[in-house]
Amino acid sequence: MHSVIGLIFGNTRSDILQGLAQDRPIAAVPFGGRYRLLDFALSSMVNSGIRTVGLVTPHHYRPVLDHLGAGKDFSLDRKAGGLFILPGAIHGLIGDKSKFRIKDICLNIEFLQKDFSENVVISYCNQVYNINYRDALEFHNQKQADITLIYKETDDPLDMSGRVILYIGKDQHVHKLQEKYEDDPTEQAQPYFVDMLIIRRTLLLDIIQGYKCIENIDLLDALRDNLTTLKVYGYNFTAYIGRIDSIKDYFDRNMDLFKPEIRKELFLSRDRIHTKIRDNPPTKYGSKAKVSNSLLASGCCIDGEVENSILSRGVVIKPGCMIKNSIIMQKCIIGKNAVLENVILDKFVEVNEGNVLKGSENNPLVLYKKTVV
Amino acid sequence: MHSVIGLIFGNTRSDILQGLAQDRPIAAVPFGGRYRLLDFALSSMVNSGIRTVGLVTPHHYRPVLDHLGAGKDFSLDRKAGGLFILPGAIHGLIGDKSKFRIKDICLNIEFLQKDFSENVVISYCNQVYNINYRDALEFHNQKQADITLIYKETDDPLDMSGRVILYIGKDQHVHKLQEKYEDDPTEQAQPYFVDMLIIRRTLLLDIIQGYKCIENIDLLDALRDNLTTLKVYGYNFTAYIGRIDSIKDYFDRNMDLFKPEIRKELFLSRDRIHTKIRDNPPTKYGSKAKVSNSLLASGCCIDGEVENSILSRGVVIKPGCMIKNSIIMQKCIIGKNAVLENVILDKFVEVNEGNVLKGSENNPLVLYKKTVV
Amino acid sequence: MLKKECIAMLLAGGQGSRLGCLTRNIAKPAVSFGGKYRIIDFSLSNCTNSNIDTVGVLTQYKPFLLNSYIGMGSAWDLDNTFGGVHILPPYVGETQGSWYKGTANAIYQNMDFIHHYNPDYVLIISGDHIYKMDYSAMLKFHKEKESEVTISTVEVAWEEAPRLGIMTVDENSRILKFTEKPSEPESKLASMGVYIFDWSVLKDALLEDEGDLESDNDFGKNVIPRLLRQGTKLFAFKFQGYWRDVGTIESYYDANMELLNGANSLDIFDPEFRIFSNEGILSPQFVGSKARIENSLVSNGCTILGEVSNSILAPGVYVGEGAKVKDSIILHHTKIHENCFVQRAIVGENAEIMSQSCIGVQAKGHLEQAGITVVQDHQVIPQGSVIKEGRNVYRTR
Amino acid sequence: MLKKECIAMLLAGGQGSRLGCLTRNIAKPAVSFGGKYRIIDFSLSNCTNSNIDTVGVLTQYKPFLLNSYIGMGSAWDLDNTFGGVHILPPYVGETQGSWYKGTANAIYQNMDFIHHYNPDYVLIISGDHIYKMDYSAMLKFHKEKESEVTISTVEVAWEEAPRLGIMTVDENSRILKFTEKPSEPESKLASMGVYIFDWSVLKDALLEDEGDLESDNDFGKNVIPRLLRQGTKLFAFKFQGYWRDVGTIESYYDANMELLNGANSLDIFDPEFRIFSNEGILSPQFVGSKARIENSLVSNGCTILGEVSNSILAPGVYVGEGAKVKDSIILHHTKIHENCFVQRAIVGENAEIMSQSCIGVQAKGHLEQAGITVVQDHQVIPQGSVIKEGRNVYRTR
Repeated sequence: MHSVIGLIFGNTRSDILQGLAQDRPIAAVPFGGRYRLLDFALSSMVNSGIRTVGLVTPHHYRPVLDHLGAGKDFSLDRKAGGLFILPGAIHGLIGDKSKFRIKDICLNIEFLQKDFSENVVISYCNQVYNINYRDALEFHNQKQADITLIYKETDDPLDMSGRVILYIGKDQHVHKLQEKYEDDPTEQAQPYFVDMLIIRRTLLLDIIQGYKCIENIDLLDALRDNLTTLKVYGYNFTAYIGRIDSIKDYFDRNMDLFKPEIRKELFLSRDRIHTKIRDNPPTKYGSKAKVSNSLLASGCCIDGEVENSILSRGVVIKPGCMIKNSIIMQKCIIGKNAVLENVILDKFVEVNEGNVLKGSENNPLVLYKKTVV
Repeated sequence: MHSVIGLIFGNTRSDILQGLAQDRPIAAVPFGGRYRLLDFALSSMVNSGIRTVGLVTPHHYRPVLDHLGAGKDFSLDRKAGGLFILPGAIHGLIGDKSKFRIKDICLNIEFLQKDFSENVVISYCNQVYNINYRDALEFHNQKQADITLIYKETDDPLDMSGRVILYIGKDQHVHKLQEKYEDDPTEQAQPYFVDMLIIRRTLLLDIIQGYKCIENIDLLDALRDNLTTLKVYGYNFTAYIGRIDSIKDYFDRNMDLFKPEIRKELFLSRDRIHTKIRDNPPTKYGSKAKVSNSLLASGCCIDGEVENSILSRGVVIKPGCMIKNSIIMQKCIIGKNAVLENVILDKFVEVNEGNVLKGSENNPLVLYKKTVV
Repeated sequence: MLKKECIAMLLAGGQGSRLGCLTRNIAKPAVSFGGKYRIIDFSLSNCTNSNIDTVGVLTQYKPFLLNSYIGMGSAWDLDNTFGGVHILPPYVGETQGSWYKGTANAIYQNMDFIHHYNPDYVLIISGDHIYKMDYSAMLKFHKEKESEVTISTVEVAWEEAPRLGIMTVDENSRILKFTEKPSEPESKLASMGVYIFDWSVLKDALLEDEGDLESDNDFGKNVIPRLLRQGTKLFAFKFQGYWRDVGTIESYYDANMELLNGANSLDIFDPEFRIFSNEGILSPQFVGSKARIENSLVSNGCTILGEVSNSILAPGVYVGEGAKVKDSIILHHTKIHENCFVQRAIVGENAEIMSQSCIGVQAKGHLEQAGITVVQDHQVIPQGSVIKEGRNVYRTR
Repeated sequence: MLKKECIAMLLAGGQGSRLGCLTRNIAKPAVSFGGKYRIIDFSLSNCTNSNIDTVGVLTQYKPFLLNSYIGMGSAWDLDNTFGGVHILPPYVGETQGSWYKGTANAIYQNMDFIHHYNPDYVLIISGDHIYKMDYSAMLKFHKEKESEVTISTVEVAWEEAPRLGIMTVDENSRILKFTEKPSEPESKLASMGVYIFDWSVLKDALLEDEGDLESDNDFGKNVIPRLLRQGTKLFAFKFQGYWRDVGTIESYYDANMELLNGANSLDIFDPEFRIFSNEGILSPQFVGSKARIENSLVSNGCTILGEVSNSILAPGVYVGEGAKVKDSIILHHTKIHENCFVQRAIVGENAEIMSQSCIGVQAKGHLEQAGITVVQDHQVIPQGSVIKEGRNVYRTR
């Protein structure tokens, strides 16, 4: 597996997550009580035996660096290979939907040039999953493919909105890529690209050379231009891939963790999702604690009621609280008798005694970092 | 010593070093065969027992990260404290001479707020030295100073150009700061500030709060404003402090390493200058090698003549070469019978067979990264 | 040559046989404590919090888990370029190998290690006590008193004294008398097994002790009393705070339970004196919709579907639906299946209690180990088993 | 439970007594080689380059330097969350401790460790050979041949054969006969001491060997011949490339010198098969204005003021003005002062040769160890000393 390196695009800043992605790139958005979104993309690569990973980071890179360090927690602090932080270009448009900008790779072309490996696995990081690329790489090698695009199949139009649809012929050959628009109804299952692909390293270098003069072009556009001359294949994944494209998605993907089969696939499989390890004591449940159907990180002190909620490390829930359907990030303090429902609290939020905060399931209430209410 | 944290400003991009600081911040400029300028500031802090260091980095941060990793080689990969990379603000003016911009600290104020320590040692990183702050910290504590400015005394006007002169009264109290201009002759030794200071952490936080709305103000300016109300002391260092403010400085400070007493102070003292360790084989001297008065890193292959020169790791000198008074950075290849004199070659330069490159002592010839001549 | 002011030697060699089946497969310092910790975390974190950056760890009993756990000490911020944590097993020299006999002999065999760092002072600690201590305060006391050997002491209850090293001191804290395990203790001032020696004094004392063929080579039994007889300046440093020897099943159980009762106990939540540990990667804990947890400590990676009260759960523990865990300590990765009932029990690591079992059922008559039931690590208890309180469940080989 | 396909067990326990005073204070695998390396770097780097990420290192002779040097294996990129490098010293079990007897006994005592990873294959290597090898090619051969035990072999000169394990194979590479140190060797095919076993086969073989009271518990002497007799499928993998056993002063000296002569030797400059090592922090080497260095390898931190030819200098070596070092190997941090003359010598670590001394002066008559002079580590040679060639200089205690 050492003939493969990884490349993760973590640099898009995004307005889709309201305040959650304001001071941090999407890669660094906290998820599931103790992870950040990046952990899923990075762990999947590491667990597939990839030992050299480049991470394209944005200008707001401190949260990412703080989380990764030298990659020690991901076994990526290595003399040969390891984790490379690749600063992306500064982009003007926050709302830009492009994911794999050639300009960003171009700035860091040495990372690709210095290596000896055959293939590059490229992934974006707004999705939650725990997959192993070994089989897909084997497929890629057997087909002697130039590019292998990873796809899933579904007939759920929600899953497909904004996705790229693949038209796949016999032998898994991809002959057309097409954007899926939201108002484009479908009645049958269609294969859609899940923002992960395998590409020959030298081909990627050629594409960058050829397209580097064009402002802001996406790798996928370059690929579409050359679809007839390249050997492009599709590989079908059946794994859970939870995409986060809106605050509603963010809330729902967190709530997905209460489904046993999804929790099992993400957290209890043979391959573990790595994350930064921070030393915290165990979580303390007081005599008035009443917790059900919830995920809690360590270091919390729980004295109230918690239901269908996700608590990050160091959260304090005082007696008399009622927390329901909420996501509470690290070190929030919820005062006595406070009531929270359908709420997302970013780090270090304090809710004073007796206050009531309620959002709706379709529109959860979001409180920004360090808010005191 | 755990009640002290460090803060290093490494973010100024500079045009003073011609091409050497073009793609890298001054902190990452290679020096002395195996170091980068940052190593001196950072090692001095680590050797003084400081275990939490914030490094203000510029947008061009890849060379810095590549060098530091998680700070492992500096014993700074720690659970409590450790190395924090602090992205600085994006500055428009490359030529700006400001060193300790309050805006840069302001962006990273959490670093200072989260800590429990009493004092902060602040340093800039365009100087080469190997010092221990313990005595200065002891002095600072004994005086119950708000701020201690580190100074040296000299009557050499070259050393003082562009420096800030301290007017020191009895008891080492500083009562005036004044810029030293180049055309300002002096006849007696004057104490000048060496861009290192110790400041109470809470005071620093107060200053930042007070001045944060002013664009681009320097900490030293803020200090000057409040000199009468603060307890500001001066502490005299006698150590070698080699400043690099021009390409001539850069060349001369490298050549200083051939003075035994300076080499001894920098490299053979009880406190070591740490740097990233890269595995290289020993340097191989062929049967035609003739090397004198030179510093060589490991992994070189030497078959020609080298005199008064500094060679970084992996440099290849083919037979018949004559290298004199030159600084050759990593992985340069010098072809047969080439002649180099008063030359600085950045990384990966290749000089073809028989070519002759000569600069002058006062104006060394600089070849940029990856040049082939 | 560089030198260190003070280095620590951590005695982690003992089996701790009074902990019964908890230490059949691992050394006592590696035994799980307080949910996510292992006993040695406390001594190592104390070193970190005292700015002691060089620690020799002397191991010889089943050291694999302990050695892997400690590694280079990076989990405790103790990995340094010069210094750091070093595991010191017994070894073969030019002639032949010899096992560590007493505590003093273990240090004697590693005098080369100490000499390498050539410190002014040597701190000797053991890896099997639960306490938070800033050793630098003790070192300061040692220097101020111009002491040659300083012993850290704690006041214990009269009934505990006969199990410990007890000393009598004068008004200046100088030690007048030291008796290991006195049948009739003269005071309640007990040694914590924490010593600071001037390195020169230690060196001579170890050489002399080694020459004494009658000696058991133990600090408390031999070295300290001999130094006292010889007029060496020994002082007692009075430690204020929580300290527990967890050498027996009962004391181990009690010290764990004290973590649940806040007062007078160890504050594991204190951000300024953190207890570090070497954690694996685990998901957040999941609490099911029928679960009920009260007055308990629960670690990462646990899945709780049943009821848990007054209990401490280590990382990765599973409690099935309908199961009840009460007043118990469940160690790493142990599974308790549906409808089990577990009371006043210590269940070892990676054990599995199949459904419908009852552990710690009330029994009559004399109860061993205060009625605490212990299940050995990796033990599988078959479905529907009934185990009476005070029993030990382990494999015979 | 996770499992590994193949783990390595690295035998690093021997004293290597034929290396004389080079191994009086450190184990052979920790001896300096080729300037900046230590002998064990080659085996550990081979593991890294073969994607083997779990290595048990068995040590028992003076292991302190070796253990500190290896640490968690991070210098060789071998530190992993699951796997990594583990030092395995002898230990005390429930009954009593036992030292490692033969090579097979050392593995036997750590069967628990292997069982923990439950691999399909176990690679057994030793820490005292100089070679670059991709073990994954050997593993592929093992699987293709459906072999149960595969021994890596190399062709040696006839005169070397009587010191080694020699085998006879059929046209399909199956081993027909194996003789340890045959007085009259039947072939030039020698064992490199590198074995791949099916774990199930190894387990049974070790248990059986342990039951045999006559056995020396050695792979070459006992285990392999017994397996052959029992009809187990043993195959010989033919290794192409440079391999040296550096078990004697002469072979150690020659292997070092071969690094200077390029052809047929080890390429330490190859970027695709790097030899890693655990380096300290040292400055670049300084070459003085009167210095002269030719055909030599010089490491970081050296200061060369005199003349050096055909020599290998480890990190931190000092050669004073007017000193001449010729055909010699100078180990870590050794100082050779003004006007010394050192020829055909191996000078141990941290030694100091005071000025005006001559080491390796021509002598008449029979020369010990091919005329190579050896100075022990930490030895100080007084000013003006004259030491004849072939002598060993060491302290008696």
